[in-house]
Amino acid sequence: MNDSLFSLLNYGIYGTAILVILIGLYGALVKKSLLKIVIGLSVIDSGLNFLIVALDYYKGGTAPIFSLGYLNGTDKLMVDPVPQALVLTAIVIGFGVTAVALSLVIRLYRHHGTLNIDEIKDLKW
Amino acid sequence: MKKFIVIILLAVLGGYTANIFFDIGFGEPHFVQGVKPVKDIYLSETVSNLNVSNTVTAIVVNFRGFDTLGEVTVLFLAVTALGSILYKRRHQVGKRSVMFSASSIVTSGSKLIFPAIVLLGAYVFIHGHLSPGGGFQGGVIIATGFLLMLLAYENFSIGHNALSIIESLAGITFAGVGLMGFIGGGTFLENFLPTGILNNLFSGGVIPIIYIAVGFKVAAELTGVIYTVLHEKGEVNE
Amino acid sequence: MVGTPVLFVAIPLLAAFLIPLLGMIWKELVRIVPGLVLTYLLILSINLLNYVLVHGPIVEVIAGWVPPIGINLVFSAFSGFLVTLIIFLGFIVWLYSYRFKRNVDFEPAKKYFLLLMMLITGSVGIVLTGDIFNMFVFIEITGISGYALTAFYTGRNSAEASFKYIFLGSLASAFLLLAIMIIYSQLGTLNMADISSKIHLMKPVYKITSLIFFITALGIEAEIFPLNGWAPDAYTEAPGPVGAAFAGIVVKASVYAIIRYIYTIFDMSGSFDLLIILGMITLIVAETAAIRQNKLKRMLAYSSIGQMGLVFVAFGFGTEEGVFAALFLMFNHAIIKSLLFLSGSYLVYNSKDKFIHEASGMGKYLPITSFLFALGAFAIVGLPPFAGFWSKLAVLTAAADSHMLLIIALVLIVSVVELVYYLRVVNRIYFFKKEDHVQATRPSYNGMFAMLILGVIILVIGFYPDAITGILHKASADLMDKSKYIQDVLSLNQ
Amino acid sequence: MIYFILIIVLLLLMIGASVYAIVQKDLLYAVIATGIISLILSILFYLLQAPDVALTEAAIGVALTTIIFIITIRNTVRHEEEEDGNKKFKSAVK
Repeated sequence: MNDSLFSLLNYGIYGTAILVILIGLYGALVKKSLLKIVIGLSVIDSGLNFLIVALDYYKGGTAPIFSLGYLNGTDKLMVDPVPQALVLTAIVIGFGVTAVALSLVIRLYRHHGTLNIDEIKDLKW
Repeated sequence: MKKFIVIILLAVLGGYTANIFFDIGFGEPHFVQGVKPVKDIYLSETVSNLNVSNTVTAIVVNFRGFDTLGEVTVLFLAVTALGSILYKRRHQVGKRSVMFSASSIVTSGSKLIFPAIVLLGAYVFIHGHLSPGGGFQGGVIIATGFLLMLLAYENFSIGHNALSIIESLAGITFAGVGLMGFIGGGTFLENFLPTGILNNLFSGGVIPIIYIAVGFKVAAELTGVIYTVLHEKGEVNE
Repeated sequence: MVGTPVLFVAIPLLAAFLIPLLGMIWKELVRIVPGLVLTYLLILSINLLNYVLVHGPIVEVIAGWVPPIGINLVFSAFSGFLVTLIIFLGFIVWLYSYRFKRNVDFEPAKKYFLLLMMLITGSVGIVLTGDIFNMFVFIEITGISGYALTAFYTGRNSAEASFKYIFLGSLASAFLLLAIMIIYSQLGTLNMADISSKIHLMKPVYKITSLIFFITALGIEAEIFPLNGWAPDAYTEAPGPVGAAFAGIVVKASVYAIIRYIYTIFDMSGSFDLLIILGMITLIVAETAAIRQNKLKRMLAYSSIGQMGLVFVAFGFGTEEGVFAALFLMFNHAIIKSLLFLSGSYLVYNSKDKFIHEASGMGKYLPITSFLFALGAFAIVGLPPFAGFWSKLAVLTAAADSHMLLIIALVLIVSVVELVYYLRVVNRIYFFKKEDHVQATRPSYNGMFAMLILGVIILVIGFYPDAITGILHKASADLMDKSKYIQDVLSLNQ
Repeated sequence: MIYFILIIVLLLLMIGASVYAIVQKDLLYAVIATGIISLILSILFYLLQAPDVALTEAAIGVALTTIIFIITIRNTVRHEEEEDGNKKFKSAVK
């Protein structure tokens, strides 16, 4: 892969990640359905995880695993393992939060019989 | 009207953030000059000190093991929170409220695949320190196996007590191994066992032990999440 | 030394994993064990605080890796003071709710005590940790416990309040991760002391962006004005003791996080002014909202937000007197606001909507509770012989030293506003006739005991403020000395 | 070169899937679109040399998150802004 294409990837990858975050934010802020809001939050999480993992990459780097083949080889550049470890944590935490949010959606539906926030709004914002 | 305001705000925020990340750059070293990033230490210490092949595992379990303890707690709390939020006084456990009717092809196919999935999950978390994967990944894979069985069979059930016992025991193992580090080395979560030879199954000291405990815990917790949600009655209250 | 700081996190976690097993043996254990854990931690924290005040901070290393590599915990005079305060309040809340949930079944009771313990542990972790990503994990622990506790009662509004909280909480964690990654992408480290020693190498754009993201994210939990939409609903809908726990524990931990970022990590000129502006807006908006409320807990919630605004203003002076005043305010707010929530929830115990007028005439039926509520109300307004007076005086002195006359005027005006709305409630309690449809419920003995402890502390601090000022002075000196913090943590590396 | 085209195609697909997830009124399709985002994401993680994260994302994002969303939809309603008379009637009775 030559350099000019690679620099295009700079814009492509970060741009996509941030666009996905923005699309999720838009969904979470504008949509009326509770489930759609949770979907928006989950999309934000996806974009964010992509953004973080994109920070780990070094051109020509390999996965940070010292297998036997790697130890015998000559190529010694590895990608940054720290963002990967952080994203691992973030994904699992995001799943926990999503599960709790969905259980709240179920309970709100149980009480109100609708998912539309305009009909639910009993409390002032 | 609200939509336009939101779109303009998001465009400003997105443009600003994107500008920053374009500046950081993709695929090139982005740390400022004269800084020694911790990742170099992690990469060198993983092989030389811990005898673990997978650096991500070493970071997750040992260097930043405290995060993982917290993360496992988050999942544990999520299960507890789910149970507390969806609690009803007359809780009819055992009767599934959400059914997905499955044909015989699906049921017999699931029966065939299920042991393979569990085995794969176990493999992934036992070899967490050697190959990609580990406790989280293996635990999640096992949970998907149980998910498959729960979807395919209407009367497939898991003892709720058994799940919570596995969860508790795995958690106690993690925290207990951490506290044993005090005796063995003087700090919490210290790797006090001999680390063995690189790329052997029995290597890495306490790392495989903790990751296996994490695997059991994650599997039990995620199965618990699905189980709780599946048994939720979807009717509107009077 | 009798223990190490990591026990503040490890012991509750171990207990949390044990509680489901213990509950299978004897059901009462799920209520007792959290109390035992909190008692032990309270003793431990007082011991460690005594040690730290004499010998200097304890820096604990985890997994045997010295700071820039591994995670470290810092128990200094500042963080130790907050940890002791948080655990003390946690103990009080546990004591209060020991029989509060008596009528509830076993399963919810187990979950309630487990989540309450983890709420406290998460907040303690936020205060103790010396690593920004670890702080994120603890914020999530606190958050999830908070969401679940808010939705604990299966009334219809509690789930909605909790949904608002979880919505803002998710956005907060997204911003927090972004800020953490911007810092990591520049400095290659996640340790606070290490970042603090290298922050001058970062480009200003990155610094400003990450600081703004941090404040946005943490401001949601710390109830800074435009981001506190969740707080009044959550305080209103959560069980009474949980409201006290939010006001006394979660908010304190989040304020600590913001202060740590601004004082220790970022060396930005202008961030102190930002704190003052944010604090003033929060103060004005919250107090004007509080005076319009007709529900007791909502009023207390807005009052709590306003107090946090005042804390931010005091931190924004950037001087040692300012920090002292802010810490004194935090201490008083934690004690007094908890007392108000705890006693207030008995005043409107049986009413569904918790209106203020439903508490009228309770002075005759619940004499001690009403007296404690009135005590708390007078103390938080800052009437002379009570604890709140000394902290407001400290704020005024600090403002005068920094030549901020506008703030002095503002604080005085706000005190008058507070006096109006608190006196309105106290007046109703003592001089109005009880409404017929409302029934008074006597507090349980343990609840009464918990409130009495808080009341005694308010009186003691009121008549003898020196009991606490010594520790506060040391804590504020500890926060101001940034280079010592860096050196304490990074010296382990040599 | 082939990697480059693959990555660009995946990125475009991901944007498309996320727009679809937000715009689609039928929540079931929207949820499946989020599952597709996770699937693409896990391939991208693999291409970015993060196999651990790819495994986690594939298992959690594709399987578990999607299924709890689907169970929630089974428990609640399938369509956004549903104008179902029956539902309206139920809430009016209550």
